[in-house]
Amino acid sequence: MLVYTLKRSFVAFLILIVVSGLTFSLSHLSADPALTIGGEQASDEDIEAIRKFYGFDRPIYEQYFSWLGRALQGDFGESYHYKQPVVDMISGRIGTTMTLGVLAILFALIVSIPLGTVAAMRPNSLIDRFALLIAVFGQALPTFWFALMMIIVFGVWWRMLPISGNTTWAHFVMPTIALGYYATPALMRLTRAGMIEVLESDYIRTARAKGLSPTSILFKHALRNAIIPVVALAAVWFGFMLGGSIVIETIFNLKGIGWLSYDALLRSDLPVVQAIVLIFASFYVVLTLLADLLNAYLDPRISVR
Amino acid sequence: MAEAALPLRRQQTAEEILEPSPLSKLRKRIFKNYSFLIGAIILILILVVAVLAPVFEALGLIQDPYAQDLAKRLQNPFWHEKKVDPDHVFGTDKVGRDYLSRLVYGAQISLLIGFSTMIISGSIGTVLGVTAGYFGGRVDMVVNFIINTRLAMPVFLVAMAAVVAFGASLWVVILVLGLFLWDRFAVVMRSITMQARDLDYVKAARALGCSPPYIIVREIFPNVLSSLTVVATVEMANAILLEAALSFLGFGVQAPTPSWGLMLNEGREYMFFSPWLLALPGTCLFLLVLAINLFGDGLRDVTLERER
Amino acid sequence: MHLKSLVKFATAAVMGTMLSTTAMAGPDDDSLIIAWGSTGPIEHVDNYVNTNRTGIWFSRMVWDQLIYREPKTFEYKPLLAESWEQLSDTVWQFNLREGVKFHNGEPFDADDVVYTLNWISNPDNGVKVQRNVNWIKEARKVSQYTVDLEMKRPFPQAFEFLSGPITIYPNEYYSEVGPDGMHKQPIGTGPMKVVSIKTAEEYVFERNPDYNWGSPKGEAQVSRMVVREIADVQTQIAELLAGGIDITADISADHVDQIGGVPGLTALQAGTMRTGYIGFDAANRSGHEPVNNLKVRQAMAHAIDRESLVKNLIRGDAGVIHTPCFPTQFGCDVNAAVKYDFDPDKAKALLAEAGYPDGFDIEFYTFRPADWAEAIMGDLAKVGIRATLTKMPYFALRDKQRNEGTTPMFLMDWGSYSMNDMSAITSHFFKKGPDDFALDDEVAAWLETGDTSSDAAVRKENYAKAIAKITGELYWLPMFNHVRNYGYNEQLNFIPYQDEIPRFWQYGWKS
Amino acid sequence: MSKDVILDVRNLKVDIPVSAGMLHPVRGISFSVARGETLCIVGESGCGKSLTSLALMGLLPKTATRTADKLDFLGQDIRDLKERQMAALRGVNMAMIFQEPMTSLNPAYTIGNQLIEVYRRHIDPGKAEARERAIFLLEKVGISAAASRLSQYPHQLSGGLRQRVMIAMALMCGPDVIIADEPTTALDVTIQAQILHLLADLQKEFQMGMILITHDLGIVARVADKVQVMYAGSTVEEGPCQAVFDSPLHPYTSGLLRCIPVPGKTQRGSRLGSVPGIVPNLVGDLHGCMFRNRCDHAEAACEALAGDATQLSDGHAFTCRMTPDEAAQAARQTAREVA
Repeated sequence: MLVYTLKRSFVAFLILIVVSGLTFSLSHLSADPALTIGGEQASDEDIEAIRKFYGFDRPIYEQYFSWLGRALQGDFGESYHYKQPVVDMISGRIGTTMTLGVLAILFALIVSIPLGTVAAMRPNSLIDRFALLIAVFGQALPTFWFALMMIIVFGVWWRMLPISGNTTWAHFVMPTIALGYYATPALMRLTRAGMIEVLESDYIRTARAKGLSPTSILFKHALRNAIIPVVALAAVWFGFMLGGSIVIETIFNLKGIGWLSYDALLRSDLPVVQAIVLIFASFYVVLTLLADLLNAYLDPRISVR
Repeated sequence: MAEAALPLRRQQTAEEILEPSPLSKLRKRIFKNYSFLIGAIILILILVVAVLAPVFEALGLIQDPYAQDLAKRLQNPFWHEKKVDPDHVFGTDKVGRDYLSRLVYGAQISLLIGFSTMIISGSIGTVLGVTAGYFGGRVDMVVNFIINTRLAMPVFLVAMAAVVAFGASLWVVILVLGLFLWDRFAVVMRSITMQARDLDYVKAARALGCSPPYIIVREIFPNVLSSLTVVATVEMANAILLEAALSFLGFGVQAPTPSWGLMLNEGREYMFFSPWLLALPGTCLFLLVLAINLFGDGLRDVTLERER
Repeated sequence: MHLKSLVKFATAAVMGTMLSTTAMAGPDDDSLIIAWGSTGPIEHVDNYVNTNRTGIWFSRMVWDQLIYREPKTFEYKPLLAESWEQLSDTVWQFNLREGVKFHNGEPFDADDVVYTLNWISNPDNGVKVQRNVNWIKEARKVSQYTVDLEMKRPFPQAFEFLSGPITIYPNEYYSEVGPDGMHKQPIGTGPMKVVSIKTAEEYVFERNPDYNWGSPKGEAQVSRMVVREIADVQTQIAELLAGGIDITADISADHVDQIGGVPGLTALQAGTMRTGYIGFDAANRSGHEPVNNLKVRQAMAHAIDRESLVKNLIRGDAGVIHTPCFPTQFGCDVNAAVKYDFDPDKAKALLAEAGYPDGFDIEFYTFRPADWAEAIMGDLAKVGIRATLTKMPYFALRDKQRNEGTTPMFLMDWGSYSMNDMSAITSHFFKKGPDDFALDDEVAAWLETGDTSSDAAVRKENYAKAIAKITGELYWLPMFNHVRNYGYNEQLNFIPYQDEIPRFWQYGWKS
Repeated sequence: MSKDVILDVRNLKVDIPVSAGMLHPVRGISFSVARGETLCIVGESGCGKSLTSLALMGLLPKTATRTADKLDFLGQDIRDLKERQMAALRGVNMAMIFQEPMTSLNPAYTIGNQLIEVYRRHIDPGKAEARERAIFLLEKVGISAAASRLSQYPHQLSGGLRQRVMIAMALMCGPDVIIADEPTTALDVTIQAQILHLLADLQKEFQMGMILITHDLGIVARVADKVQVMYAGSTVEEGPCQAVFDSPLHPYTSGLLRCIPVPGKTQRGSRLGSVPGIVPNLVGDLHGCMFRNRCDHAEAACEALAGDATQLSDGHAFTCRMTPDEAAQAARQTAREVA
């Protein structure tokens, strides 16, 4: 188990290095950062001095490794535009994004697991078809469009929910639904498929042959096994969602790191973009790692592999 | 020995008599599969509209999607109770271009993006997946690493960064999406190739000393084709949605291209007062993606036997 | 029973969190909720660190300048300085107002002015927009309420800066906390006091009760003010419609009609001195052959129907502009400019003359709403010029221009930092600075003379020459002045200004 | 009935609707099991043995319907019992052992957990007593270090051990009847006999009724009191073990016994399935003898066979158009061919 964990962690680390390298080269293709830093008034000499100071005149791999070295120590540099440490900017904003992400994935799970389970228990029933309809619609509904429609209906027409900002929990209701709904189809399909498989499995038959109560069969024996892959997928989706929060945060004016990345891209503020890409990637990598470990815990067979 | 001992007087069993021919079985499964049917019908309709758009224009059914008329901007669609311009059934956009024509040509753009992205990402993913699945071992490890690296990248953010780096245009968007959306192809192709590799006739071909490319193309590829098609539909839908989201934030296709995503971006400005400018392209996008998804779902059910 | 009380408690808790907003929109609680931020948030509210336009709006609420420029007549009036006189070509003496207090109780006197001016003029302190302050040589205290300001050279635009970007800081407080402290808790003499700051999200102000010394800026009309940074204009409108905010200044011209039709709301267009232009790569850095040809540029100038553009898209009191500056600005002589009327036939003829009877392809760049560019492209298409549009974020586009120069044609604009002097725009773009893509030595020389002479007549003469050449050579095709569109609660007493600076503290509720 | 009959089944039928029509996998089976008695059901795959056992337990798939003229368990008619009432019988009074020990245990829980839960559900919710019983039974089924095994997960055990656990689990509440559905098919040949012997021994020890569904005719010969031969969903021959083995009458039975292990000659564990031909489709209206397409003695009359059994004196019965004498003659012929 320890060896497995260590091996997986090493691969995860390697992935982050490659991701950051790719982003670094990509973002340095886009614009001359010296011009961005210099601002509107910079003269050619200023620009040249900035270039020297930041080391933009060095080969890109050298720049990357010096960036990486600092990043590993938690120093992501300074925002070109706002002239503040990137770490401060992100740490001030990541809470909003995390809150949104966690709420959204919880929403997705709360909707998809019961729905998927009920659908699996009564395949081809009305509720199964309803669940399938939700899944098919959810997959085809552009998130941002759904978000706008909610704003029109619940924000403007009915004035039920606040539209923008993060002052209270009520502010998170619409963004949570908009973002969470996006993950619901995948999670629900997986719950349903897993549940159907598990309910037809031999050990459920055994449990029934033992005369266990339906509740015990469903919750103790079936759900736990069916939920293992759902948990893994939810972890992966959580990573995706953080990335998807860019649109949602922009629409609902939640000033999280999704919005920050959007704002930074508009300003070619490379250190911020790089740091956020790395953070999103880290989340994904760490979450998949955790999901695997959690799986190993929930499903004792896995760690043996 | 057994046959001599108990000579077989074989009748056709009921099962054999009842067993329909494979083709009629397929036909039956297709027509019993409503999602496949609905998906296919919508998809074909959109496809026909997209392909015939220039013909429609020539026939005068629709207009030039680029022809602007500032004096006739933001005209109401036909169902609006206020003043309606008979020349523009769905009204006009903010520079006075015919909205219906733009919606019709928008189908071309969306399908173009979906198809091209799917072709690019499908090629990359399939090559990676099949290679990994066929050779296994180190190769598989490397490919797996590449797949995981790709999955770790926040697609949307990196795509936005790439668009900023290379400038926004239709082909940049297609290329960027194509270079990012191959992961599912690779994952699925890898596992199916692994299964196919162990099939008896593939083993036989290997034992006969056939070259790997020959085996992959002749023996393995036919096996993975149906899954490939299913993944392709999913990724096509995905690409169309992502393009829309990118265009929506202004990091996608450039004006005046009649892309539905871009139309959503433009129409959004009027969402509270002229909601159709948002609702129409949104509905088109929704229908197209829905159709592709239904088609893909149905295709999976039709080609791969349901386990239940 | 237990369950019932639990449900009650939970409901109360949920309702509590939902309703615990700080202020309500509408006139009921003597508060004003403002939304701004479509061009990005103010990440640092210190006036000398900020470069954002909304930062200017913020600074006018919190701080005061020495001089007040009357926003309608552009006349200079006393503010923190009661009177002034010119001691020499390079020295001004200011007599300061007595009895003014900063928000933290620190009294205002010459020490504050001297400290502020000397601090900002020292390049080591890193004031972001050096052009605003780099003309100051030194400030000297003469008495407790008298200050001498020495300039490095004769600088005719000095009052534009002293009445604009240069705000006076409390010397004791600022020397102690510095820019970051000022960002956390801004202290000034202005009509609004800052209660709290949530960077890029929300600023809360309250009325400064000590602002009663007869400032021409006027006292605050509401007791409490909340500014919400909302990047997305549609979200701002949603909030306006839902009653979440009272006023926004970021909407588009089309919204003005629409919001105006909503009961309880009203909307207004106010022209600004922000000047839009099409820039051409006349210096041929992009290698685009046709655009390097004057006849082609003239053809394009005649092909574009600016009147229709203004009438249909910009609207309000916007108008076509023929000068590379805004006509109210000092030196901006409309008569000096070469004017191009809308004449597609002439455009076609010019194109044929230039050797492009069938038109040509060109890349067109902008960071503004695509519909403006699209309308322009539609006009160009009518004479055979096929333009393809690339819309980029402002900073990305500017970097591309400066760095690569691969932008043969671009629609951009400039707000002149709200300064009523054409040096704020024309000199920025045609004096061989980083944003000069025409690189005309003659024009640069005229502008330099105009910028540094203290003789108004000499300035006007040189500026007129520059205007004539810029428009004659068509380095720029000036387009129109922008309009700022405001949507607000109709109960609000709203006053628009041409310099793109809403004075929010002046807006109170109709009784 | 003189003996203490636990389970009495008359004319049990199972129908399952499928796309092609109605499937009749079990078509009128009758038997009874008494305390301490072992009934062996033999037949090819797909002949309805497993569905019969599931039908008894009330564990048929949702789409399947079960009908019977009589279905008495411990003197109680269980035909119309609700699921909840059936659940109360299962595990306590009737227990079942399945074919696939590898997948029949829940991978997510320790075997201790899975053993104890059935006892706690039915007998006593206390933990300690259940644990004691589990250890006792694990030792009983021949698992060493039983106490420490309780905390192991199924994947840590071999197939043979898992099946022993399954047996222990079935015995947890001391059932009156135990149904073992091919309990050794999935196991190594060497272990098969051990498990079957274990089952037989435990059955004697605990005086349970047992229904053993198996392929291993060798073990049938050793442990069965009664034998029931099933083909295509119905009984073709039944009777006391001795009688059926000594004088098989139905051509199908003799086909099966063709390869009965002769001591010293045939290996233990020989499979059935050496009867050529395939089992017919059981969809739709069925009539006549279903074995006729594979029978050496088939005639036109077979198509009209009503399906009534020919009873012999000692409870031995078979269903064929042939008279007992003709049948015995045919069977001897088959036996000679083999020899």
